[in-house]
Amino acid sequence: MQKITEDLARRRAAELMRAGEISCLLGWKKGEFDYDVEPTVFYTPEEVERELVCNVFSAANLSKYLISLTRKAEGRVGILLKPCDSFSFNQLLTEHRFDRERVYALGLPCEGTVDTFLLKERVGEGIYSIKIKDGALEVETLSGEVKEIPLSEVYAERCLVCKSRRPVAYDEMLGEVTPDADEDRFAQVEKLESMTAEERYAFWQGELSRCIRCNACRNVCPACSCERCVFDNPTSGVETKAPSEDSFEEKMFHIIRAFHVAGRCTDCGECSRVCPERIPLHLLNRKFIKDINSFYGDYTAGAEVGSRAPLVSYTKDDPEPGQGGQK
Amino acid sequence: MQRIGVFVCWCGSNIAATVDVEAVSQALKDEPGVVFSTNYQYMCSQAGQDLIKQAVAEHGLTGIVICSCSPRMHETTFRRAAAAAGLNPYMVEIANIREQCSWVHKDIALGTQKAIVLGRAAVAKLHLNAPLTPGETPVTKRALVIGGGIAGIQTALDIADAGFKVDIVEKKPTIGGKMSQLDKTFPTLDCAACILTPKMVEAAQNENITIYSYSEVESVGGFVGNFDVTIRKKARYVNESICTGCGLCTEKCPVKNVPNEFNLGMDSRRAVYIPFAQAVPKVATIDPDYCNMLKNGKCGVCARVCTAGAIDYKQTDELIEQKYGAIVVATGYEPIKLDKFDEFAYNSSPDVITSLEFERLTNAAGPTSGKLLRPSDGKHPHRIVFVQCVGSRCAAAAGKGKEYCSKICCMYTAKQAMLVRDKYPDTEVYVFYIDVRTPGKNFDEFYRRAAEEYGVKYVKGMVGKISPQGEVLKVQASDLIAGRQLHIDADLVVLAAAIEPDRSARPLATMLTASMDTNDFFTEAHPKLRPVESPTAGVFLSGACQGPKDIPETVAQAGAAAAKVIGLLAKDKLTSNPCVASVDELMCNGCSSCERVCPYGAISYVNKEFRMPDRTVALRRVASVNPAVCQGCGACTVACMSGAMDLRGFEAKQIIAEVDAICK
Amino acid sequence: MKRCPLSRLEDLFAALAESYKLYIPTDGEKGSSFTLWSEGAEISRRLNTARPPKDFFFPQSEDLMGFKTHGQTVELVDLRTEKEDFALFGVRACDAESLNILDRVFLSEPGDSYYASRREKGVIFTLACNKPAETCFCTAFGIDPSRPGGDVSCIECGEYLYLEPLTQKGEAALERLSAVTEDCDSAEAEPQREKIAKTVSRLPLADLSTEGFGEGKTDELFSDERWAELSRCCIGCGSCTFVCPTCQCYDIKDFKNGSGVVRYRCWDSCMYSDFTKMSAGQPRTDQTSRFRQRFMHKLVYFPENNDGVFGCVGCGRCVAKCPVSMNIVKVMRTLGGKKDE
Amino acid sequence: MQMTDYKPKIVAFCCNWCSYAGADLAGNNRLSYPAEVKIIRVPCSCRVNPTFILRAFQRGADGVIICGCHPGDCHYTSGNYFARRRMALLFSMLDYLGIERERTRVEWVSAAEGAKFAATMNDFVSTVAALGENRRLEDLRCKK
Repeated sequence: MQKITEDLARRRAAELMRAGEISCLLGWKKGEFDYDVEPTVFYTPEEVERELVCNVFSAANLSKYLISLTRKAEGRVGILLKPCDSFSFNQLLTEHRFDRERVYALGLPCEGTVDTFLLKERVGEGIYSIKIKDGALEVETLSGEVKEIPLSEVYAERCLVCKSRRPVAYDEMLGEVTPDADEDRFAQVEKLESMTAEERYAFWQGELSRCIRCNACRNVCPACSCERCVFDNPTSGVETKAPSEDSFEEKMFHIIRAFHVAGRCTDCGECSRVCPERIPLHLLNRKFIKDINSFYGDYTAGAEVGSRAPLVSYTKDDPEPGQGGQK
Repeated sequence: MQRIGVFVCWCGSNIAATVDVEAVSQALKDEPGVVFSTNYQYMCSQAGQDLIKQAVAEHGLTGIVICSCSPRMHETTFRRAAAAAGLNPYMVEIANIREQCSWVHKDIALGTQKAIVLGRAAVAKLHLNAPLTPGETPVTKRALVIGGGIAGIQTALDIADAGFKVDIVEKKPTIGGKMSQLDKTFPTLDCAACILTPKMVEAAQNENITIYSYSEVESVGGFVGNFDVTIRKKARYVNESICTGCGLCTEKCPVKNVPNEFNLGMDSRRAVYIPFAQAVPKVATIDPDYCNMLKNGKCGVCARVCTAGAIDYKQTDELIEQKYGAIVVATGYEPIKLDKFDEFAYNSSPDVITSLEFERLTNAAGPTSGKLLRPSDGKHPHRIVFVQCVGSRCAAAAGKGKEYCSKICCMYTAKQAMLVRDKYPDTEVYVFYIDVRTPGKNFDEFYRRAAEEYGVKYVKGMVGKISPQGEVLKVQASDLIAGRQLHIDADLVVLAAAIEPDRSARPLATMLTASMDTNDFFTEAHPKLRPVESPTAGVFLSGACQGPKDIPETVAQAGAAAAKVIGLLAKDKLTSNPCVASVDELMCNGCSSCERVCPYGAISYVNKEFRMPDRTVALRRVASVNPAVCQGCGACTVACMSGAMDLRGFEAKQIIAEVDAICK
Repeated sequence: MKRCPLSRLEDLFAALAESYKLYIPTDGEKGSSFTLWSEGAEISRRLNTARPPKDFFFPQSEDLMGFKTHGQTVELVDLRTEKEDFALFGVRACDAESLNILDRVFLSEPGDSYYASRREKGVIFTLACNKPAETCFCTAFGIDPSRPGGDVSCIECGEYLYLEPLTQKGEAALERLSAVTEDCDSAEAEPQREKIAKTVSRLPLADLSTEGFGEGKTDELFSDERWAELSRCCIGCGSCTFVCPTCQCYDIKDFKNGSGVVRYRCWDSCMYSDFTKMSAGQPRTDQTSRFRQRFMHKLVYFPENNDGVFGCVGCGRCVAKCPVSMNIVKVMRTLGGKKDE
Repeated sequence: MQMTDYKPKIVAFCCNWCSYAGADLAGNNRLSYPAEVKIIRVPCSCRVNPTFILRAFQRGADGVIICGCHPGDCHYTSGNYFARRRMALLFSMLDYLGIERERTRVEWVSAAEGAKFAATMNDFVSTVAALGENRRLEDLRCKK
């Protein structure tokens, strides 16, 4: 199945490039290891045919690259969009971050991507090679052992609770749309909500105190597309660079970051994927999504282009602050 | 680095009694940048202001902090004093140590400590102040009045009298509005036409006034002093400049059964018509919904009879673009639809009518030539029941009607009842009311005359049900004072229907970015202090579009709106509040968040080429604030993620400095 | 050389903890980290900690000094926090070597007293890597994972942990462990070292070499056009920098706390757009030049100024953590030569 | 458990048109409230950036209150509606992070409600005082 999509993607993208429809393609290629799949820009059809990788390791959301690439590249930019990435794509369009006319989007079906940290934990030692089979990964370890790992055990959390596998933006769909995940997206948030304030504080203190302020979450986030982030701007009054001894600055950073993307975050989960300390940052964003849904009615950022985000909108009978959504 | 002077005011004993002013001025001396600190009995006095001037000169101050009463009290005073001393007036910060300190804290130690903290916050903010200069924009010396009723006409006449050009846009074929449909007016009982039509003629003849009748506002752009308005002049299929208003066409037109809206459908007109004899402009209009020529190309009678050759079946809508400095909204009101009031049988009996219909029935130019006859059989009614508050003062839970009082009904009902009794003494007249509200000059006297001299039977209580039975209307009502049910067989029932804003007001408000209340009345900039201005700069309100009102009030507001417009147009340039939003284009993402929260439409977007940090050039979409329109609320500053949007005078870093100083 | 039965590891830790604040790598749900040893604490099963032991000597942020204002006067406040003697157990060969690299930066004149004092107080027990990972490439920098450095070099072999002091500090530390250790022949651990050598030779990155880098390569590599391609998808975050055991760049900032200023330093990353920003702007204005700076520094500038020593120890953290798989291995493969070429 | 001499630090953001005037009215009517309350004047409640609130807590504030015109009465027509949404979400997030929810509050105070202003401040100060010092969002560097 995945192999079919990859072949199709290689063929179509190369065709489009040869026909001059697109000047380059945002896609993925293999890095150093089998699980190490990196985002890249292809400029020739030969590269595409040889190197394009569309599989369970093609995890990176490519949509944000469109901002800089459409500014630089000639002609139309091709992009491969997983369903969840297509929401980011729309959200960026809503915010006028690139010109739709300059982009040709190839939609990809997706059944989930692998969390490589989970995979490595599951394997327990160095990985020599990986073969992707139907529903499982065949892993050869450095010690020469071969282990079969079911994909369901190493799918990323964001994929298990994926909001929709129905792509919302593409010029052309490669393959069939896959059925939606059925796990509750807000279960983890609800679990935290049910704790006492002390327990929640302890939980977040434990998580956020590991933050090293590498900014990977911010820099990878398609909603964090500011020309210049307030945290990098000495005149903003909130510029910070490092975690302080008592971790206030990380709290500030993560609260403000979550607030800035509130109503704009599509829950793509990239923030948590890239966190070198594995802080579940998506739980902050998802809390805002859950609150927005319950306070102001269901809203999915990026579901449609041009929709009015909840924080730039209001009704006269919105709930009062501090009352948990009670009007 | 700023050189800051601190002036602590005693306000006599108002401050000095609970705040140790000497300690405050001493403590603030140690704040960074403070080079001079003193205290004085009355800083707002001339002597106090002189002290400021002197200190500025002596110490080379770049900014001053006044610890005194509320800035709402004397900010302007001290800004002027600063300007007189050669400082930019915005290099002044005020620490409110009276209303928010000495008057509310009784402990001297605590009060003094808080005053010091507030002073520190002001110093911290002042460090980040920048001199601000009010912006200037030119003013187009022409006003637009939307709506040609008495409100619009009066506003236009007053503006024109001051020597400014003014255009009236009226959606109907004639100006005159609701007042032209009225018979007599309370409390003087002079005839509405007699006082209105001269004004209509005056408007038509005033060379400063242009009337666009049968026209509507299509779009509004721009801002105060510089509105760009497109007016759609609907095709009336008659050349206005040629038509003499002789009326021949309206007599010869073969289509005779068109409901006459001027008489509220109680009689008919032709497909080509002039609404009423004194219409302005007195020009015929062809109704395209009924005209055979326009519908199927067969007829052409009017063109044949028109000796002036004014008929033009090929006429099309015309778009007129015009620039205005000010816009007055005078869109007026309409009686509400009574569909939901089945209990009053309005839809089932022709003899249940609204008060406005009653006006037409008693008007000499009305369908009955002024004779009071029942619509059903043309007989003279001998018992008339007036019902007040039909749809006014309804509980929100009722799901129909309006919660507000329509204000004019008590008086016009008294008028109508009185006139019936005067003209037809044999007629029995009942008025059912919740309360009779008569606040106005000579109003209560008028009502009492109706009840006492003219024998109108006022009954406190509501009509529960009206059932048509044969020739009579069975009125079932309660008399709350006598505490009994009444059953009256009436010949005619008149309902004082609530009034609501004209339906054209809502889309217009959107075009003007003017705000409305939940009832679609335009909101005023301040209910007490700026009652004739909309919050949107340059947009003014005249008449019932802002709330129910009678003719004298409407005319008064019309004049007030005109005075505001004249005040605006008299200026060659507008100076605007410099504390407005400003955008750092290098940081702007062009995401539109700010535009979406701006209540004034002050933000637009432009595509601009930028040299990026990596020395490439990129075309980027960035926000642009119109400082003449921005009112400085700051909603955009928080909507902006990148912090590109800031508010002058209340910049993020200034507020943060205050926070820091307070939490120290 | 000494040895201690693996079954008595707990006793060894207890003995160490008597004289030092002892930190050992322990496993958490989200990765491993050096944590303060307490009774019953188990040593990590993972190869290495998520963050290098660099933090113990050069913490992510540390207060340098403070200024307090009193009226119109300013008082200088010493905010230095002195550390007690501490021991790190289980430091891998790569990370141990990274400290030598940091020493070159912080201990060369004028020395950094904050770093120096911590270095002085800390004793490092290294541990040979019995099970290296696919991301390991320390051998490319001449590091032998079976013979780690530090103050005391340890290796697990069979039923024993073998401990060899490499410094005076190490010898002093070992002396305190006499109750749980015994003398042994240094050849006893050899079989394990051979085993490690064999595993290492089979590692996917075993062929990586520093050929083509080092002193004198500035001109040739700086203007190489392939930097643009290499850095194309770099998102400019600092995760590579902040997990790197050898990155040593920092920024000094003032925190105004209302009553004065806390002057602190914190890690900085050459990947950041505001790195070494000056009044005239940033010296490196695009991500490509920032990316190039990072790797040129490790592979060319650092050796040029440090007797040919490279600024990388091949721990593989950046390889594992980069959100978009841009890393030094890719750079070395693209711009350098392979061992066998 | 509450120290008798403990005085919480309270930052109150007041919109210029309603709440700041309401505070002035409280002053005019000599309605007292604790001196721990320090007011920052902003044009509208919609000017209050969540950053300001976090900044206040960082710097040692124990409670932050935002006062604006009543919904529907905003001088700028819609500012407080936006503020209401922003603060509802922000406060919910702070609660989610385990920050005591009583430390933050939004109150609508009109220019005529001097008494309400004073009562609100009295109540808020005693609520925050009962919670004690803010330890969960402070920056220890502020105490150095």
